Amino acid sequence: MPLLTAHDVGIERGDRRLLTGVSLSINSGELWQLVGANGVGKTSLLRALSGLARLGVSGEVQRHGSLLYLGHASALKLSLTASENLRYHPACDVEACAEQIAAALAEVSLSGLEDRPVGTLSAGQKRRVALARLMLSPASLWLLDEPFTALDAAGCEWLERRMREHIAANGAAVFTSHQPSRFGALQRDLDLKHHVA
Amino acid sequence: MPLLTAHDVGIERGDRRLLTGVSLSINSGELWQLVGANGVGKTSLLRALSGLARLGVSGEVQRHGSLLYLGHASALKLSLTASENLRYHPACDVEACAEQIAAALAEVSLSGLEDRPVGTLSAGQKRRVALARLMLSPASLWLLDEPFTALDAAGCEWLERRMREHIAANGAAVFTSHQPSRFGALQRDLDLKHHVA
Amino acid sequence: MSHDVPSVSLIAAFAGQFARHAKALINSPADVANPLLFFFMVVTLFPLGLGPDPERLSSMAPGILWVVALLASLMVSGKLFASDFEDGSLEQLMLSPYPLAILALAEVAAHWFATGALLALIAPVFGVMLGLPSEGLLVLTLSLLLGSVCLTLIGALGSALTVSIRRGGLLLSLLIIPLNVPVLIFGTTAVYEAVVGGNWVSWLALLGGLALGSLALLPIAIGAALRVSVDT
Amino acid sequence: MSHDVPSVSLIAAFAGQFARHAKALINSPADVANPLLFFFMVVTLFPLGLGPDPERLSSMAPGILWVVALLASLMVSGKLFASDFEDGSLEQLMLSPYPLAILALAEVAAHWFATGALLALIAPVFGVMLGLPSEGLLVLTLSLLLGSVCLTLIGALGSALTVSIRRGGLLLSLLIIPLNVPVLIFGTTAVYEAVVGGNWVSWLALLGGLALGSLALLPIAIGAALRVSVDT
Amino acid sequence: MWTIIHKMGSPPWFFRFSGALVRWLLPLTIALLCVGAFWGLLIAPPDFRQGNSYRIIYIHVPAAVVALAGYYVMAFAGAVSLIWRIKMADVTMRAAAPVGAALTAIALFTGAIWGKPTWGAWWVWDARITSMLLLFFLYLGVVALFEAYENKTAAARACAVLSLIGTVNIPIIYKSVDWWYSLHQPASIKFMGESAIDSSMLYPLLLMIAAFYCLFVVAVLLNMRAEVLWRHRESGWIQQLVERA
Ligand code: HEM
Ligand SMILES: Nc1ncnc2c1ncn2[C@@H]1O[C@H](COP(=O)(O)OP(=O)(O)OP(=O)(O)O)[C@@H](O)[C@H]1O
Ligand SMILES: Nc1ncnc2c1ncn2[C@@H]1O[C@H](COP(=O)(O)OP(=O)(O)OP(=O)(O)O)[C@@H](O)[C@H]1O
Ligand SMILES: [Mg+2]
Ligand SMILES: [Mg+2]
Repeated sequence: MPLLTAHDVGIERGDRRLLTGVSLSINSGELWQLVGANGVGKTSLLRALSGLARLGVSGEVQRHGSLLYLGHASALKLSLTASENLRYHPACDVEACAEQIAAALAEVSLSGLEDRPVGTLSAGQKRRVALARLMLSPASLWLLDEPFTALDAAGCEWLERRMREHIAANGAAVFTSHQPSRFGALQRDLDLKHHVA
Repeated sequence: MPLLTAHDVGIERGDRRLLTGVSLSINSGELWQLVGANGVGKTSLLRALSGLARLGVSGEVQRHGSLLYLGHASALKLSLTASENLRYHPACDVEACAEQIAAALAEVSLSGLEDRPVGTLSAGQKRRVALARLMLSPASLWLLDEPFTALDAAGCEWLERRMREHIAANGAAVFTSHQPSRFGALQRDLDLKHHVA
Repeated sequence: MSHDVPSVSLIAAFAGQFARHAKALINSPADVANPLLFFFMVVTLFPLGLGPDPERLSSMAPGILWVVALLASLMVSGKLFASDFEDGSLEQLMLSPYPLAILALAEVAAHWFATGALLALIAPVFGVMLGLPSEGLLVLTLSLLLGSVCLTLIGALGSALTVSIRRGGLLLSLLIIPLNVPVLIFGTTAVYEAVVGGNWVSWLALLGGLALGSLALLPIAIGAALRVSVDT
Repeated sequence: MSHDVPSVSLIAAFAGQFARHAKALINSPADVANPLLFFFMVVTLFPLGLGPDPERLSSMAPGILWVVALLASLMVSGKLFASDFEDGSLEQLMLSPYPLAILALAEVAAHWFATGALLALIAPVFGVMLGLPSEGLLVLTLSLLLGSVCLTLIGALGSALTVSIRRGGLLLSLLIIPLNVPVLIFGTTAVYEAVVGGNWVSWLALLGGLALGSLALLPIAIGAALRVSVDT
Repeated sequence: MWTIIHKMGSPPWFFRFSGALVRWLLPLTIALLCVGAFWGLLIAPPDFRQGNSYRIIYIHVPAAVVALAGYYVMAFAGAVSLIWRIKMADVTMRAAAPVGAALTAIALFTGAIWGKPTWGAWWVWDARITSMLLLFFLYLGVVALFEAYENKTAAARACAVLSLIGTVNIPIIYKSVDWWYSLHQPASIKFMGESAIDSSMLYPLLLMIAAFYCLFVVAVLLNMRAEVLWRHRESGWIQQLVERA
């Protein structure tokens, strides 16, 4: 059974039709990139797939299984530390004990910064805290909106590796990015220019 | 005379020394990229060069001539339209008349969206509005913090072209980016890893 | 939303959310002290504005204290969800497998502890400052304790409705204040009655009824409002 | 900062900044109506809290109206620079070749027009509702007109000082309220004196003096505070 | 019942139906208003205490009564829209709010005008007046919330939630304000007591109330038709209408 199916989805924002006739079915082990120019509707589509956007979305979207959505806004409280942010994150289903969180933060090379308020971290460090959730969430479907932004080369490599692992472990992911394709034959593109209304 | 000189600049944030011994002199016609991993201090250095940060900055920075700084926060009022935002921007020294603004917005491919509140634009479209200031400002020195973020391929190309033009017209620019170098021999890198305290 | 069985029980989710917000609120002692100081300072404005006549002040004390409590709640609860909306936490809340109403209630509860409950406990001090007769002090605390439950929940609803609106700040007061009027009336009347030795119990009972009703109805409304706010 | 000659005159820069903020404030009729409605609603709370006795209300009217005006300014001016700080406009302001004090003053002036001045003009309506004798109405408007200049400037200073502090909202009231006390006292006294037929002119003159003093001193303080806030 | 509700939900059907209704109702409203006003203002005898100033009740009371009823219409529409997701219910709610707010404003304004000669004050914190003021705020809240949202579907949802909570609250607000008032002061003047009103004054008043009810319905329907036209300005059936016209 696919993790997510969308049938003939159309998206409308502010009285203007953006996209029509988007159908897709995401199976475990698949990696999809949403491709398109600025403003074509990648973020809007991702939100429709996640179920966050319903008003103005026509067609049918069905989700089977849990999902993890990371949007432009990274759901970090600037006055909490990195580990506190991960500890209480509602998307973080595991009763995340301190060790797991420390391990996740070490994975994203933030050891030593766990106990600093997130507000004092640099742009890339903040993004890494948000991405540490990829280590903690049991969700099988990831929806990631421009996850590579603000990361340096090492960070991008880490993320690429992590996504490959997830796919290999029968997960699935949909992501957007303006950077050149990283995953070669592993990824499938959905070019939204074919669906512009 | 150089547009900006920095002599033995050191940066300290929250009781921690980040960088030491940064000296540089930026002449017109030069293009500098600040290179370094996440958290090394690129944004902090750029703010020190611009004069926004003074506390915790040691050494000497001298600026000659006007500058334009575009940071992570893009100084857009979400409830105003794109043209209103540009119209009243204090960095925008020209008595920007409507035509110039319309032309600038057309340059960044936003014709037709001039009169929509900026809050309803996509991430890349917002960034384009911010970048439209590059068309309006008479400043000779640009300080740009990750200007390529959120732009699609066409947008990146436009920005590259615009920066080349600026350099060719005897301007100068310092920018940060995690993406591979775009300007070949034209640009000079300042790798901050040599200055980590 | 997601069809798997949540791996944490509902109560644990509530508790986690509660703890998270309590932590975020009480990150520094200043955050706890601030609403109290606000209350204190606004209370001191009244003798300055109305003249220092002790008798007059004491007769107005219940009204003043309650109006100020209402305003303090307006300033504080009205922004309950603002930062959650801006930083994207609300989206994550919405995608979690637990009912939004429960999670929102946890947040409101944490908030109530850090502001409403605390304020009720400290209010007698301000009552004494305004010359409220000592018979009224206990009832003042009790009425604020019950009343602030309603005030916080109503404030949260207002916040949920206006959080996605730019410049929603004052619109908020328009939405909230009329709904708060019964709370204000029952609360002040209870204190007045206690001062004159009347039947304050029934007024407190009314206030308790309002609090229970709000607890039953408002979390659902808050959940619905949040869902709309995220989806715009 | 930058050493070239500004290509726009100081006055044009002031006017531009003023226009920008006036525009951002008054984006829709609702934006103008909201502060007035807020004032109106809070005024309504007092009779509900203190009881409807017309005589008592009328004797307290100047105090109530002034305290509410102060609170309204606290809620509104206190956030004067918040959005500018968050969206990065403040950085741009700082880098512009004009004195920060002038640009900040332009912003405060736009703000004052949209809230303080409007509120002063509409205040007599609320005065009538509270039964303020008609001799007091004109002086109420005049005192609020002068006083709101101070209130707005002081609010702006508080906003500039706290804008970079997370959860600075209530800390703000702590800073602002004590500074506002003289304004409150002069303002209410002027209205009381007018009602009893006393010498209100000298109180208004004092208020005018305060307003002029604030206009001269506070913009510089605001500029300095903004500079510190951006550099954190 | 279901079929009617669903038919009501179909814009073309509504447009035709409301057109016919307005065609009948509008003349009726005008007639009622004329007769009522003529009777009330010219024929009915002057009050023995208040002279002619009492005649303002022929506007004041109908406006107040209909404004109150209007809130329930609006809130009911909100409930229907929230539960059954019927688009026309949104439209009804949105159309009713400003009309109700306007009627409330009229009641407040005429009341204030009336208050000056009768009590010597423009405004008194009487229980009913205070509740009316709060009702005005509740209406304004719905109107302002609707205007504040850019996305009108979202606006309708939010307003529906608000007006539902408001509905639960209105009786509580009324009761509490009543208690507040009676507790604080046995009225020095009997403001709006059950003064037995003479039938020669009552009949025109009843006529005016009926007229205001009709006026409310007509105003809401016209408001709704404008909204429907705007929302469906690009759809086929409107184009047909335009061609036929
Ligand atoms: C701004 C001020 C006022 C407001 C908001 C107001 C409000 C109302 C309302 C809501 C009603 C209808 C209530 C109902 O039928 O359930 C009403 C009825 C009435 N009002 Fe007023 N009123 C105001 C001022 C006055 C004044 C100054 C007078 C005259 C002395 C007055 C006399 C009446 C009378 C005689 C009725 C009909 C009484 C009845 O049906 O029981 N009102 N008013
Ligand atoms: N208040 C503070 N206290 C302690 N450290 C701080 C504070 N503010 C910033 N830092 C640290 O300063 C360093 C530099 O931050 P800066 O934003 O300049 O990095 P950057 O090079 O721009 O990184 P990025 O590529 O992620 O944007 C970071 O490691 C950050 O954690
Ligand atoms: N409220 C609105 N009214 C009108 N148009 C809107 C509204 N909100 C968004 N849009 C438009 O919807 C389009 C899609 O936006 P979206 O954020 O999905 O784009 P995107 O593909 O993610 O772009 P980017 O690459 O820049 O992130 C944009 O053109 C935007 O202008
Ligand atoms: Mg996007
Ligand atoms: Mg940076």
